[in-house]
Amino acid sequence: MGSDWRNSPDAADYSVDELMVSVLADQFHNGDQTTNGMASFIPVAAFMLARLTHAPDLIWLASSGGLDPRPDRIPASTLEAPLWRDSIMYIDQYTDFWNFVLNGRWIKKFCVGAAQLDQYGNANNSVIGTDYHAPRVRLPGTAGLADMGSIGKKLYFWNPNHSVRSMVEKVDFRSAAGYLDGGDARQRLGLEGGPQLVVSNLAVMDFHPVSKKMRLKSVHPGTSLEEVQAKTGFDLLLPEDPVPNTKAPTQVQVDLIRQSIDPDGMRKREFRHHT
Amino acid sequence: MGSDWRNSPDAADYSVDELMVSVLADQFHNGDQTTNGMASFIPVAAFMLARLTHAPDLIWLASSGGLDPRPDRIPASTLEAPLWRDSIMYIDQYTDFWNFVLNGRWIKKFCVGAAQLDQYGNANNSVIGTDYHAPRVRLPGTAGLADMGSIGKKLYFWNPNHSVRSMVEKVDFRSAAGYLDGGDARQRLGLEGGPQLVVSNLAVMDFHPVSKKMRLKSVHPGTSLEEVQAKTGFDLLLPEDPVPNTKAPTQVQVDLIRQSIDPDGMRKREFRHHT
Amino acid sequence: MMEKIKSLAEAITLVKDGDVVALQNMATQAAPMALVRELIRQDKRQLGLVVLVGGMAVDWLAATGVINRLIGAAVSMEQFGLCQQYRKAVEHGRIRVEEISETILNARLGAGARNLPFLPTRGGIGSDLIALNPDNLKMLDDPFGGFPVLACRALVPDVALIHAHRADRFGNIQYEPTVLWPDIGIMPKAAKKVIVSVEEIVDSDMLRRHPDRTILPGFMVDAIIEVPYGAHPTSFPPNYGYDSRFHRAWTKVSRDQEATTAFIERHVLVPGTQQEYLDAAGGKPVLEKVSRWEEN
Amino acid sequence: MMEKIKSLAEAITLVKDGDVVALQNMATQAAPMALVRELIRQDKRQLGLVVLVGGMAVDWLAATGVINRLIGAAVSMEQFGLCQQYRKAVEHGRIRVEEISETILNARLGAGARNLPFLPTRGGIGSDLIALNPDNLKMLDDPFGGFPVLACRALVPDVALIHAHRADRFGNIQYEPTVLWPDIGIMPKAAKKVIVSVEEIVDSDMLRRHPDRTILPGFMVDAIIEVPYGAHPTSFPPNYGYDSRFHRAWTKVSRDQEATTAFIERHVLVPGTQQEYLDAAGGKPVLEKVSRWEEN
Repeated sequence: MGSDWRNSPDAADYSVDELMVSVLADQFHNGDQTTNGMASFIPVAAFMLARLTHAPDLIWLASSGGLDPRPDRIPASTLEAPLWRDSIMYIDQYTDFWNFVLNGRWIKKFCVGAAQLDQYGNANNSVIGTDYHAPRVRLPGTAGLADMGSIGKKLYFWNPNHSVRSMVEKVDFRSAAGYLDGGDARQRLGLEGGPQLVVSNLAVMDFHPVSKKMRLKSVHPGTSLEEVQAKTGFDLLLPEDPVPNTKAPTQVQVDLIRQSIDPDGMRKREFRHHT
Repeated sequence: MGSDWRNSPDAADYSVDELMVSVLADQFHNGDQTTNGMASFIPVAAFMLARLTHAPDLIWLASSGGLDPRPDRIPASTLEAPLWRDSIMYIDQYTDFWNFVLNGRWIKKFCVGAAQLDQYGNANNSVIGTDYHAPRVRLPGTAGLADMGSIGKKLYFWNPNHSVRSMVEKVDFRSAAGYLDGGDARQRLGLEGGPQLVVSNLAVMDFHPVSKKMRLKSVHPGTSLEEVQAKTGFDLLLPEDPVPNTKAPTQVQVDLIRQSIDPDGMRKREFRHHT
Repeated sequence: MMEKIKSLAEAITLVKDGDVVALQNMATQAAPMALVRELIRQDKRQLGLVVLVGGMAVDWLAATGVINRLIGAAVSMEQFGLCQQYRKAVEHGRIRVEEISETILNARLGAGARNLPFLPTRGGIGSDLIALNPDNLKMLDDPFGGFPVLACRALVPDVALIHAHRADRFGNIQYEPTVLWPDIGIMPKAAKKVIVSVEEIVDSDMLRRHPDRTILPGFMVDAIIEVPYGAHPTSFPPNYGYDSRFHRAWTKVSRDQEATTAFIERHVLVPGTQQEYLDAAGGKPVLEKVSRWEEN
Repeated sequence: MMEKIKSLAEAITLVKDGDVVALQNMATQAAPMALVRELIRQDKRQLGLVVLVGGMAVDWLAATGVINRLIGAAVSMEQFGLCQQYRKAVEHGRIRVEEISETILNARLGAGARNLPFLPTRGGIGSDLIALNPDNLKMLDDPFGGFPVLACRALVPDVALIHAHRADRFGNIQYEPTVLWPDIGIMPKAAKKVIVSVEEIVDSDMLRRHPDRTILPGFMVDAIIEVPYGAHPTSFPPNYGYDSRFHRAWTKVSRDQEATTAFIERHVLVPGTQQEYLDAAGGKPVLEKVSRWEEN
C-alpha cells in the first residue's frame, strides 16, 4: 500500500484537514519516534499516514502510553484505550514516559496545538486576557507542552483556525517556550530544539534561522498571501517571491485518510467550520 | 502459637545467635515496617520471630523487594527469590523501594551489620586500612547503608564477632553516618534518626542521649563486663551499677527459631566460630 | 495486618476542610468519582486540588464550591470540551490556579514522596509558569557548571484519592495491566493519607497470584471502599470505557447554573448508594455499553 | 521497525576499550554472564564498570584485567563471600573504586536518563563517600531554605549490558513478573547503547499479549542475542536459581592465581558456544537443579 503513494496524482478532491495531515506526515520519518497527547486527531492521522506510506518504521507512542499500537481507525479520543489497542508496551508514565522524553536521544519530535501562537513560536494554552488570576477565558492549561518547549524537542504546531486571535504578536501567557524574544534567546538559557513548523488551515510557516521570527513557507491552494497576512496578528516574514503553494495531498494519501485511518472524520473535530 | 511465648520459661539451652535474634525481635513491633538486604540471616530470623510472637502485624519487605512473603524457612540467601516467595507485592526497586524508604513515614527501622563500628555508631563496610585506594582489605562496600544512615532511619546493628577489630574508636572509612563526632553533629546536618542499638555476640549497647557515645546496656549471660570492655576498641560508657544481664530467650522463642524459622541454621553463618 | 475497609462516608471524613487533595484523573479517565461525590455530599470547603489533567470531577468540585485552588497541568474533558464550571470559577477568581507542567508536577510530587526539599527539571524553563509560582519554583545553578535547572519544591498533599481495580482488606492495591498515568505512579506515594475506591475487594491470596500487579502496599493506604464502576462516567480500562452520553449531558447543562444545580442534585446529592447512582445514570444498559469500550 | 538480532561477538564489538559499561547484577542474581564472557574473550581493556551490587561477573572482569575502575555500591557474592580477585585488584591499586550508595547511584543514573545535570539525594550525607567523589558529588543548599542536599552528577554509561526473559527481533524487551532491581529499572535508560541477552527471542505478537511486561522499548536497544541460561551461574527468577556448586568452585579457585587462570580458560575462553559453556558447567543435570530454585 505504501509503494505508490508518492507517484499518485494530486487528489482531485480534498479538504484542508487532509492537506494538513499530509503536510505534517511529511515531517515524520523512518526511525523517528513520536508521541501524542489528548485531542490530537490531526497529529495522530499524520503519524498513521506516515506509517502507511513513507515511514513504516516511524515509532509511535499512542496517548503517550501505548507503544506501536494497532488501532483499526482513529477513535473518538486520542487519549483513551481504543487508541493504544494491541500495544507492544504499556508505559508507566511517571517512571518511563518522561524518562524517554527528557532523554535527549528519543522522541525528538512533538506535534501539538496551541490556542495562541506568537511570532516567535511561543505558545499559550493557559489563559486569554492579561490578568492570569481573573482571565477573560480560562483555557485547559499547559499540560506537557511547557516541558516539550524547553527540553530540546522539535515542535510542529497545527492550527485549524488561523486568525488574528490564534496567531498573535505576543501571547497573553507563555505556557511554553518557543524562541522567547527571538534571536539566540533560547541558546542563552541552554534550550535546544524549538518550533520548526506551523501548519494552519491557511498556510505553512517556519522560522527564520537567525531572527527566529515566523516566516511564511507556502500558502494553501485556494488561499492567498493577502488572506493569510490579514488573518495573522503580526507581520509574517516572506520567502522568495512568489510565495509557493502548499503541495496538495496525493489521491492515495486522501484515500488512506478517508478509508483506512479516519473513516469517522475525527480529524475534522477541531475545525471551527467543519470542512 | 504467639500467645504463650512471653510466659514461657527461659530456654534451658540456647546459643548466642538465638539470644541475638530474640533481643533484636524485641525491637520490632506491630505496625512497624522493615526490610532486609543481603546476608541478613540474623535480622530476618528476628523479623520472623517477631511476626510469630508479639508482632504478627510487623510488615516485612523481604530482600527489599517482596512484601509480606511466606517463605517456609530461612533459605540460603536473604536476597534471592526463595525468601520472597508468595509475596503480596513485587517491588520495583528503582521506582518504589527507595520511594518507600526515603519517605519519612515508612520503613523507619533497619537492621544491619558492619565490619567496623565506632564509638559514635559510624559504620564501615568499605575498606580496612587508611589509604582508601590501596586498602589493606577491600570490603564489599556501603550498598544502601550510607543511605539508611542519613535519611532518618533507626538503625539496629548486629555484630556476631565483637572484637577490638570490629568495635573501633574511629572507623577507617565512614561508609555510613552514625552520630558522626557525637553530640548534635547529626542535627546540624539535618539528619534525623541514627543508631539505636548494637547487639553483639557479647553484649547489648545503646547510645548516650546527649554525648551519643556508645553505652553498655546489658551483658550476655556467660560473659562479663571485663570481657566486653577488653574486646572493645574504646571505652564503653556504663549504665548504673551493676550492669544487667541480657534477658535470655524463652523456650518458645528458641523452639520457634530452631524448628520453624531456621531449621537449617543459616543464622549461624556469619559467626566466626559457629556456636 | 490492619484492616482498612471503610464506608464511603467514613473514608471521606479523613478529608478536612482546607486540605490539599490529590486527585487521580486524566481528562476522561480513571477519576475516583464516587469519592468525589462524597466530598460534595459532605460539603467540604476550601479544598486545594492537585490534579495532573482534571476532567468532570474538577468541574463538579468547582460547581459546588468545594475547591478554591488548583495545582495542576490541565483541566479538560478532551473531546467533550472545556470544563465550564471550573472555567467560570477561575475567571471570576473563585479558584486560584497554580499551573505547572507535567514534569514540574512529577518533580514536586516526587520530592514529596522521597522526603527531598525539591527535585529539578528542565521542563518549563523560559515559560511564564516560573514567575507565577515563585514560592515553589526557582531557577538553580548547576553545581557542576552546566546550564541551570528549575528546582521544584516538594509537594505533600494531605490526602490522595485513588481508584483501582482491586484490593484486599488490608489495603494492598492492585491494578490490571494498562497504561499507568503519572498520578497513580506518584500521587499516593507523596500524600499523607491515601483513600482508595476499588472495583472489588478480594481475598489476599488472589493478590498473591499476581504480586507484580500490586501498585500500593497496604501500609500506605488508610481506607479502602468497594465501589463497582466507581470511576463512572470516566473510563477505567480494561474494565470499562467513558460514558459519552453522560459526558454530553453534563457539558450541555454545565453552561447553565440552574441546570447544573439540578444535575448535581440528581446525580450527586440524591443517590444514597452506588447502585442508586448507577441507576440514575442509566442503569444496566449504560454499564453494558461502557463495558464495550473498544467501540469508542 | 529495525531488526536488532546480533551474534554475541557482533554485539560486544559495540563495546570499545575505555568505555564505561553498566552491568546488571545483584550479588548472585541476573548478571548477563554470556555478555561478560564475551567481553573477556574479546580482551577488552580499561573498561570502567558501573554496577549496583556486583558478584562473580565483577570478579571475572577483575581477574582478566578487563576493568580498571568501578562505580558502584557493593561487590559481594553474598553467602559465597567476597570477590577475591576484585578485592586483590583493588588492594593492589589495579582497580580504582568510586564507591557510592544506592540512592546516589540511582540519582546519578536517573539524571543521566533524564538529561539533567544532577539529581539530589539525602542519602550518604555525613559519610566519607562525598569527599571521595568531589567531581561528582557536591553538597547543595536547598533553594527553599531547608537543609542541604547532596547533588549527584549525571552518569551516562557508554553501554549497558542486560539480561532479560524475552525479546522480539526489533529489540522490545520483556521481563517475567519478579522483583525488579534498580539496575534494570534505570541503567539501560541512562546508557548510550544497550545490549540485551535474552532467554528467548519470540514473535512480536507474543509480546503484545502482555504489554505490561515490556520493560524496554525496541528503540532504546541496539542489540539482542538469544542466550538460554544466559545468566548462569547467577539466578534469573522465575526461570532458574543460582548455581551454588559453580559459585563454590569459583570461590575455591579464586584465591589462587593459577587455578583462577585455568578456571577462566575452561569456563570462559574455551567454550565457543553457550551450549559448550553449559556443558562445561555440568550440562543438563545442573540446569535441572537450578530450575528447582525453590529448594535453595
